[in-house]
Amino acid sequence: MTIESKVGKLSDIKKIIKNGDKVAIGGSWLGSHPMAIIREIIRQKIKNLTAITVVGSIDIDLLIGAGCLSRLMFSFVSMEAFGLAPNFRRAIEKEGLPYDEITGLAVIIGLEAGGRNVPFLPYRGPFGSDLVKYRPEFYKEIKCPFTGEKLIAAAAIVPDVAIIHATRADHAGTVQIEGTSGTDVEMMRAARKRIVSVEEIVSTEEIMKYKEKTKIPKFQVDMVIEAPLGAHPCSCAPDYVFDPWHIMKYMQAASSPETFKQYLGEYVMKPEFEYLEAIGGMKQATILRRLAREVTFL
Amino acid sequence: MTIESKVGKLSDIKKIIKNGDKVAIGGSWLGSHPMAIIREIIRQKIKNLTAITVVGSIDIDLLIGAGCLSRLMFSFVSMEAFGLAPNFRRAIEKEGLPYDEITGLAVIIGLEAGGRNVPFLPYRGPFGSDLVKYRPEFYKEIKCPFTGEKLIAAAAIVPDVAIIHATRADHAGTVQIEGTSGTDVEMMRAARKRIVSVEEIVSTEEIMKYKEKTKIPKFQVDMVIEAPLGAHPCSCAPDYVFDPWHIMKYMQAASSPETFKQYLGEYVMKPEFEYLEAIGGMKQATILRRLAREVTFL
Amino acid sequence: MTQYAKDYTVGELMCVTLAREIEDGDVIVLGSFTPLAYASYILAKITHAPNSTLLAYAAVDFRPFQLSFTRAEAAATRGASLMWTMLEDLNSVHLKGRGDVEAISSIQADQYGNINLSVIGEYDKPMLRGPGGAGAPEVIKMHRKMLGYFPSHTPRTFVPKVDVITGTRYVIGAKERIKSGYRPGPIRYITNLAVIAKEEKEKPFKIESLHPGVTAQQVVENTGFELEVPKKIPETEKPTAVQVKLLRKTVDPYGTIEFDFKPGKERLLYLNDILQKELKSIGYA
Amino acid sequence: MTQYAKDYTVGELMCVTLAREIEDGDVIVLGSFTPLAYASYILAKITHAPNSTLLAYAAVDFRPFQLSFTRAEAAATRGASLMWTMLEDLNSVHLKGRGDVEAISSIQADQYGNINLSVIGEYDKPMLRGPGGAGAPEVIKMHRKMLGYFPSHTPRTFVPKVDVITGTRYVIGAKERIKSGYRPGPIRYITNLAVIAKEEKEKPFKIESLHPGVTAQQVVENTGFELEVPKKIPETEKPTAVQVKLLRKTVDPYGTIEFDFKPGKERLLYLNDILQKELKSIGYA
Repeated sequence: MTIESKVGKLSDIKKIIKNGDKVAIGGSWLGSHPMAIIREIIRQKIKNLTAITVVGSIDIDLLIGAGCLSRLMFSFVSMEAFGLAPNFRRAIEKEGLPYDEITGLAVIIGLEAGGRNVPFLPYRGPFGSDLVKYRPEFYKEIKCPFTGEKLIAAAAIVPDVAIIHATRADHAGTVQIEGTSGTDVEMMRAARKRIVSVEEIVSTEEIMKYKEKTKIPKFQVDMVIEAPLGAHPCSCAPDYVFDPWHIMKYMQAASSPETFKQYLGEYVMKPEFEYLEAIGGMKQATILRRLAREVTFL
Repeated sequence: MTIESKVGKLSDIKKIIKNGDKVAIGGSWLGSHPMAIIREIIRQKIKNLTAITVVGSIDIDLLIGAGCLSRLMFSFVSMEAFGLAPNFRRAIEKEGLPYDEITGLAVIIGLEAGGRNVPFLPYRGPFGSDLVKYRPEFYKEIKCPFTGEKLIAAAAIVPDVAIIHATRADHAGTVQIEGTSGTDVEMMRAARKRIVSVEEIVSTEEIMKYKEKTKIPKFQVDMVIEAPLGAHPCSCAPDYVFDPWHIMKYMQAASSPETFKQYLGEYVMKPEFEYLEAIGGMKQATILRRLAREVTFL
Repeated sequence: MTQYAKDYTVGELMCVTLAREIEDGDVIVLGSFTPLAYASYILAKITHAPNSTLLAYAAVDFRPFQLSFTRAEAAATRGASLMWTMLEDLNSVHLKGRGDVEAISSIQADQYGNINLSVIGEYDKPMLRGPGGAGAPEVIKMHRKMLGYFPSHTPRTFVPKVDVITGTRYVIGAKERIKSGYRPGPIRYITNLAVIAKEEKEKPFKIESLHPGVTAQQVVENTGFELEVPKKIPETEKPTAVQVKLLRKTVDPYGTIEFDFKPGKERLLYLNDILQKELKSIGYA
Repeated sequence: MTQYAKDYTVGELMCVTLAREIEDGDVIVLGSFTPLAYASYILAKITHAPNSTLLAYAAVDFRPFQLSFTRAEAAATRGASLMWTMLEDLNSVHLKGRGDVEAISSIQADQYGNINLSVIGEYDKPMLRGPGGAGAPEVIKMHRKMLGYFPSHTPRTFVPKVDVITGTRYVIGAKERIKSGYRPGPIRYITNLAVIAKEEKEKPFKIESLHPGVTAQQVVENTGFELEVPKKIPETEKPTAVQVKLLRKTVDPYGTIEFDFKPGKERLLYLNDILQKELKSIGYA
């Protein structure tokens, strides 16, 4: 008997992600989004996806701009200090992209419920928020059967696929996350299928050496893909920071559909290693890693 | 402004644990029970406690034998391969100790609910178990407001105090657990006050060096006590194994109330460092640590 | 051709039979420290199920280790790929029914798939207070297979109706299980006499195999409830020579799996003997 | 006697005013990367609140660090005492209302304690689609204090009624908060003009202090809802010389807190300038 390997290539993602799937996308703010997989989805022209994010940024904006989404579930999408997300705004303000804006804790607790195989979980939810009124299929008032207290039930969220980017994994799919984990772990528990891109694939011995860094057991992973700098232009803490120079370029490009199309051609519609060259190659990678190391404590 | 220290002595526990309190006791099976604190509770003659355990053993048996409990909540109490817990059996079979036998997941989820400040959480509970019938104050059937599905609501558990034993902590109360954590983390979240005994108190720098081992933030800890071998005769993995020789002696002693009284005098009713000498001092400690290191992988 | 062992104990037979229940890739929950079950899983992991995941204490997906009486927890912890709390365990495995197997034992088991780990006698005035069920009341319903092992197959253990239902399989037939969101799988008990199993709510436990030298009549007499007794009952597959050698030399050199089969007083002596060997292994005896 | 700074920017004044809201021992939630708020918390932590706990990204209780535009996440991660997922964060802090403060900003805020981060215009046909509220709709109710900071105090921001209630304080008065299981605390907004606060559901926001040189009239004119205007309004306490020096030399040498105050085009230039300094700090410019 042999040990099964779950290592795949970026081009293999279409074995798992299908047109029309509900895809939960890991990472948060400008951190640890699975950007190499996002770019591959665009290259493969996988369409009609419903994206699920808690705190999204360029991951969502790219997918929207490339026309991969037919629906979006989010609690927050923003380019942070760089401004609002241009394609996201345009698609909603001008093109009527259907979406479910769900409060942040309801998304997290909804994913938790999905992972626990219960149709809902109660909490002291966002009473008074209009979002509760607008999306009754995600919120219901419920009475505690012990105390009679009024709570909000958040509906379970069960993605077809979860995609995340992490620090490292072994061939069997045991995943370590050193930095910002967002809701990655909860997405992996809730989803039916899971793909993880990692900075590096290592031996199981290496995993065991720092087992406290392991966040996801192998039986919650279907495919592992090595993708160094795979979160770029987002950060993968504490290894590298987000790339502000590229994000400024992106903001410029995404300001109109025409320039965005050029951006896709120039950066996305080419093999991933060519992307890494296009954004500055080894030198840029070195700068982003160096910045992440040179921090000053007070 | 100065950094607050939460370091206390064993004798300080009575500042936090009061007669009549509901006390959640950490550890599981024969592992990581806060035995030094348990012995101190007996020394201090703190009484009428309600103990809450998921998977208890000698911690519960000692407290019952010493007359500290007026009620017990548990899902499992056993001396594992050494047999059933003698004082536990005697107290229930002969002396009518009141107790709530709650299924394991209901205790864990009840503590989770306590920590989340909700009066209940739903799950696919122990349908068909008589325990649900016997203790309706802990279980209610509930219908999912989205799907109509029938689930079981587990009632929140909010201990007055949680006591656990852990690997190390800093002065501020940041706690690392290297081995079996049982429901320690969940108890600490749910309880109103918390005491942690640790194998060693270290600097905050030491904590940060292996931050992935940290399981409890300082704001969830009210007192930290250094108690080396503080889980004895239980294990504190991976540092030392349980002490089978002492447990055999205990089983013998606990077989009758008279011999158990002798045991208390001989081992418990003396300062903790004298207890450590009585059980074999440095030599026994060395053996138990050595056994924990000498494991053979296949 | 498979070469079966000529010499094996009933403990070894049960251990190997349990190991054969493990399929490659299974998520295996170890629960309380029960040497026989631990030995089974480790044997499976180093032979036909290398992709299985072992869970014990806080340790996840740990390397298989040599069994000893004192060191299972330390070995699982040191060899783990991941550590989690009980809540993370629930969130990752149990609540979703992702566990495949966890062999339980109980004071009583009955024809309906109920087990009793609570009390013998009346609940409020018991003759014997048992340990309680820990998570079994919830998880035996959720695991793919409900496995039990019973070192002593008697009518006192296998009763028509347990005194207290600590836990129960609840949903039994394959169709019902799928409908309820659980994976289908049998209730299967491995005893010192035979293997009995139940796959439908309406049908009784059936004798699936008889251990070498045991008759159906013996099993029926030692079972307190009705059994389906097929005309032809296969013999339980014997341990192979390789399996027995692995158990004795590699997996369990201290002989911990025999512990459960020793009666009362002998047990303590046997344990002292094991512990003496453990001390010797670290140079302290 | 306290020596106040003679020279400070409105950003520095807001930053220090926010820092003064922090009490020693507080659990501080940092949320999105907003330089001004980050600088406030770090300033508080290295001065009067050393026992506070900082939470940002996955990092818990991290060492205070020198702010830069690119490195907040890396620094928080490297200096953390503990790392957790969003669910662990909820289970440890938010669901129980254990957080003391988290300064939020929003597109609109109204007299009822509602905030809008969703859309301007109609929800289904918006003029402007905002970022959304992330966890704010739930947690601003739970935090001890609901703090907000607004670099631009105008009637477009402070409206009578927000277009969409993304989130709301929900329970406002001290008594009601205690009854609902939350700790009492005000809604307090720090703007470029003043500090305004609301402590009772039935009472309007009140001008608590006016920044040096600002009149009550100015604040009233720039607020789209009714304000309580006390006869005597204190001046907002100025930053001390020490605080300003700490901000400029130690906490924020790149000047990231001014970022929010730069208009449109200037912003990009300012950012380029900061980034150039960051490159220089690692020898790449």
